[in-house]
Amino acid sequence: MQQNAPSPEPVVSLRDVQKSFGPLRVLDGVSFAVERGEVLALIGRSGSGKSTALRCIDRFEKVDGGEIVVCGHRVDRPDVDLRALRQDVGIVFQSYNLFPHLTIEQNITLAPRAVKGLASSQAKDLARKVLAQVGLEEKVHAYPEQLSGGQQQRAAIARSLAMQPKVMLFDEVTSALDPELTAEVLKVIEQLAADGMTMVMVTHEMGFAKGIADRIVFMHRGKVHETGPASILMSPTTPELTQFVGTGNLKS
Amino acid sequence: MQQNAPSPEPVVSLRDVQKSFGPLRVLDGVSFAVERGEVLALIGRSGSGKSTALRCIDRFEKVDGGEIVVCGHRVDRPDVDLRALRQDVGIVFQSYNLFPHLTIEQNITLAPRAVKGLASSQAKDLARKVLAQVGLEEKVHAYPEQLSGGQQQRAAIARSLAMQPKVMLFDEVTSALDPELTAEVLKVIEQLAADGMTMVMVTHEMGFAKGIADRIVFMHRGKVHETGPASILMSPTTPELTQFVGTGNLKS
Amino acid sequence: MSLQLDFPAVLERWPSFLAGAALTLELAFFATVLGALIGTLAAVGRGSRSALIAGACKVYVEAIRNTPLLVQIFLVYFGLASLGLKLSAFTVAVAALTINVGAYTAEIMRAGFEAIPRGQIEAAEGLALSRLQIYWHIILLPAIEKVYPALTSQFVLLMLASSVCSQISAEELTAVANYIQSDTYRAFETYIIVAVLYVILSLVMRAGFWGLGLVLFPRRRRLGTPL
Amino acid sequence: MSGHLNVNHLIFLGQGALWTIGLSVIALIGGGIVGFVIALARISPLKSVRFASAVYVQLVQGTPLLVILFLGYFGLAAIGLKVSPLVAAGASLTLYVAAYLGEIWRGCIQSVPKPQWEAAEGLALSRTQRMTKVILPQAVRIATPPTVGFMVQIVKNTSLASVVGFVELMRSGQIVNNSLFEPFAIYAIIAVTYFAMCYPLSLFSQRLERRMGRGRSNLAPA
Amino acid sequence: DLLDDIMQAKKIRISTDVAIPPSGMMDSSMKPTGSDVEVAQLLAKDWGLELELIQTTGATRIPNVLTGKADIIISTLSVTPDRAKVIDFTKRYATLQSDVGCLKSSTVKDWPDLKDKSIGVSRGTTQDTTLSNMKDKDLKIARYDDDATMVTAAVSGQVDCVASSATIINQIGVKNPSRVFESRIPLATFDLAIGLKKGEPRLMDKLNGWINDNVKNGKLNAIYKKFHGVELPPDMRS
Ligand SMILES: Nc1ncnc2c1ncn2[C@@H]1O[C@H](COP(=O)(O)OP(=O)(O)OP(=O)(O)O)[C@@H](O)[C@H]1O
Ligand SMILES: Nc1ncnc2c1ncn2[C@@H]1O[C@H](COP(=O)(O)OP(=O)(O)OP(=O)(O)O)[C@@H](O)[C@H]1O
Ligand SMILES: [Mg+2]
Ligand SMILES: [Mg+2]
Repeated sequence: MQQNAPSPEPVVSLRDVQKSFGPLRVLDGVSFAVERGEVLALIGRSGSGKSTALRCIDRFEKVDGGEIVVCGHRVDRPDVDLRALRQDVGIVFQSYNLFPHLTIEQNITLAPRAVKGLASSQAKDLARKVLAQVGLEEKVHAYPEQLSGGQQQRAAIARSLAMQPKVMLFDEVTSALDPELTAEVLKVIEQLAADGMTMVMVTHEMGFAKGIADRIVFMHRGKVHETGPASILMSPTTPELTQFVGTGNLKS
Repeated sequence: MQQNAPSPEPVVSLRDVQKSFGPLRVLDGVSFAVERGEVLALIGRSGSGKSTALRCIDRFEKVDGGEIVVCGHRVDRPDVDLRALRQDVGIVFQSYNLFPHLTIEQNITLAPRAVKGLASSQAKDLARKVLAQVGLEEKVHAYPEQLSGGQQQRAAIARSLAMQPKVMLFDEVTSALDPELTAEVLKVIEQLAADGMTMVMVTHEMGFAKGIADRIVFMHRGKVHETGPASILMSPTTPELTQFVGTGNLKS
Repeated sequence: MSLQLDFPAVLERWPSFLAGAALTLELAFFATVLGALIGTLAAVGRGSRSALIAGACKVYVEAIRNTPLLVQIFLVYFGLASLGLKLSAFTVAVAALTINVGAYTAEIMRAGFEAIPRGQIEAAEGLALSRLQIYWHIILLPAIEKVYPALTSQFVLLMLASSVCSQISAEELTAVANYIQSDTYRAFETYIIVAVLYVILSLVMRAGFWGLGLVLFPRRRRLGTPL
Repeated sequence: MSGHLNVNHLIFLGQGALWTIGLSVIALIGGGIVGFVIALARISPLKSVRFASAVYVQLVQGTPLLVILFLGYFGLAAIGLKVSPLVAAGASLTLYVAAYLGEIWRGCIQSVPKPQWEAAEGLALSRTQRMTKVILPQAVRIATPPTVGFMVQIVKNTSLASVVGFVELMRSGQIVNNSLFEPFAIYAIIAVTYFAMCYPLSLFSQRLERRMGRGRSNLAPA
Repeated sequence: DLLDDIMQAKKIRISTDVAIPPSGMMDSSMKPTGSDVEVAQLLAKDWGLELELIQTTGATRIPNVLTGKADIIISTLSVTPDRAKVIDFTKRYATLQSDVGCLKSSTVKDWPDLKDKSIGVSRGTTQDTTLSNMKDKDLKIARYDDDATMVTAAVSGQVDCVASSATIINQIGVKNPSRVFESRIPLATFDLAIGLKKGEPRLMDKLNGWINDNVKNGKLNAIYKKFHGVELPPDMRS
């Protein structure tokens, strides 16, 4: 894990972000920033707004107020260049969302070819490279349904990596997997962190958050309730985080 | 937890049970017994045949060979009285399978009325009683989708309880829930155990298995690989169980 | 434009149009109710463990779905008469429409049955409910709810298709149109009015089904999910 | 007005059956192309386009095909467009089929799970690229069985083209019956002929459905 | 002007329903024939034109000429004032005697006997209109889309009376010897005329002239007799 000195310009920054679904206020003044090379873990109980915050960063949701800047893109503005933004941001969901009609290789090469105009051979080399990163070289020509859940999730990560994003977002990428498969996916993410990738991850895996995150953001009812280094999980200062970590421990 | 002295007649007993799906041998000579008031935890990695074993007990699967006796019913025989068997056995699945078009009360009263011929008012009293057992009195008139996952799972347990079964089967009832919700469901099951209910549960929650089970059955590739009191989880004797407990710990 | 349209000359026959529209609705109503019944039975029958019942239901569904309604109507109308059975045009029309829409309903309902998650049925089995009780309490209503839009459309289509009943002397909307247009030779005006009336009828039917849905699916009503 | 069913009658019926097939093919191709446009219009990001296409679908689906054919054939002529019966029937059937296929296909496109759309969006694909490379290939698989199923309806519905002067299978049967007055025999022959044309399609659609392992119902004007 | 157009094209397009025997029908080799078809053929021959028969259904006979898809209609059009508001009629080229026909075995003699009997009729024909206007007689009318369906209904036993031309009434017994129908109550005599779009006086004159000639030379009468079995009324046979 690299602890870069905070650069003046964070890769991702949210300032006072507001977001409601109908009458339900889901984000209520959320602010945090992620520096280059930093790994940030978003934790909090179900419904606290973690996924929504993550989705706002890649503009899958439009915010109602506040400011979001990602790699220099003003994401809160209506005129943001979505395709440019998404070339800089990679996102991976809980449900892997590989394209079932394409092989793993085609899944990976699709965007580099269609968006960046890479030649077929270049794109294939790239696919092999990112698949090696996630330990799936031998599955280039398989279809998603031929892979286990953990392998599919790793392939989805590889697909994102192929766009060479400046920051990666992960939304509970292991929660559909059983312990053994979880382990293989977490190993891949650990490696990415070691390689210096900037990452924001929503996770339920407290042990993993402790081990890998440079900083923890604990959300509660649409607000950032506590934030700090991983050590706050050992010595929570608010009763909410205490309770959250407490119940989390049940899953031991 | 009550440790009844083993009675001569176990509530559930499997002897040399064989079950294949096509060419795949899923249960390969499984034997175990559950005494009255005992809590048995079935553990093992994914695909080892835990769910299949559980489903054979309630005859959701027909076995190919061996003998299963449940509360005196010869489940392996083709002429077993299915409806009588299922009045003695309650089963709860990972996906709660509440009936979405019925309120919680209707979900619970349906079987007592339709099967046991209870009058509407009696059935409603019963519903209130079992809902109190799982701490959901205030949700009688809600529809399932208005409940959180944990509440739905508790309602499903209440629905089974309303049939006053002699033994309850649980198949990973918490694995679709997040830690906090898991805790509420486990509390309900703990209470059932304390009340002396005979139970067989498939679970991934090692901590819980340790805490509540009188006996552990570790399955591996369709066979009972190790069996013994909860303490075998601390000091596994076979390499398979050692490895299984090891990876399970990742989820800490 | 080489054609002068004179709507008043045709519209002054509005009582006939109204009577025709009323009969069309009436035909659609009876055929819908009976067809839903027969269709549901046939759908259940197709899942029967008896090969004979399942086969008979399949033959019924396939024979009807693969031949035009008009042919079916003629066969029933003239066939019954040749056998000496003289039924009113209305009865024959309702019977033929019922047989027709029943086959389509059977297919739709079957899809609805199949869309009920396996787990729901297992949960019910685990509660010791009998096969019949499971169908009645667990499968039927949710299945209907799942395919309700398809059923609605099918019954609206049935109403539109009932226009061929004019051929066997049922005085429904198209029959009225044919009469008026040959009596006045004002075909355009007549057919335009009839088209508008059919659109109105189909909207009326959709509204009716929407209202029925509110009654049938109390959960939808309470939770405000759109039908 | 003479005699019994003879070879000439059968040939006449055969010609009618050929017209039925020809009209069906025209309706399917025309309706397929326009229906595709309608399907896209129904999910357009522009509200006005969505609304207009929804109105179109509602109007067409609320009107009997017979009336559409009539208004199409003579309506075009009335506004001064001279068209052959083939063009008029083709155009009317196209409009009709497009409304139904458009709706079927819209449903199929929308039934591609939302996360797939989002995943494609997250990879910076443009709207067109998302459609052509990710959504449509999946939608086509879903759409094939109901589309084949709907073809059965097209085949049967071409019988109404007799109103604009086509002597297709149904009309040829009526004409033959008018000179023989053997309704039972003749309509039975017609029923069997339609069945022979439609059942293989139904069977094919069912097989496709089964292979995809999901039960989908297809809408069906009678 | 339509007449010039026709002459220039050397072709006349005549709208005819071939599903209303014996005026329009198919012979056993499935060629159009019938009294109206022969009248059309005669007209085309006399004028030295090629004939294009526009085969229509009952509902589309009129729209075909209104929208210029056919030049004239020869298809058992009876002349009524309502219809004359929409198209122009020539002089009559034939007449149509309509009767109420009943099963030979029935006792029907006059209108009161028709109570509780359903009467088959072709929808929208002048017979239909005439019966429909007899509101005081309390008749049960079953309307079919064309003559053929009506005859089929009578043959198969769906109705025991029909209102139609004598030719068609006689036809029923030929098709089913166990159900012989005969004319019992005379209904009315209608004039049949050629129909054309309004505002074509030159074509109208020429058609009227042609009808006059052919009434005089007996050709129209011959065609009529050949298909209907009876002659035109005396005042049309000079
Ligand atoms: N598209 C939407 N429309 C309406 N409400 C929504 C929508 N998306 C999320 N919500 C609601 O917003 C709240 C926050 O949701 P969010 O998914 O951000 O929570 P979360 O912290 O990710 O929870 P979890 O751990 O369960 O994933 C929840 O109450 C959810 O029901
Ligand atoms: N109905 C079925 N048809 C075919 N194969 C089946 C069926 N049900 C289960 N299997 C197979 O049997 C094996 C054992 O399945 P089972 O569900 O009993 O495992 P499990 O121990 O419960 O695993 P998990 O922890 O993933 O639930 C698996 O390989 C599974 O794919
Ligand atoms: Mg979330
Ligand atoms: Mg399992």
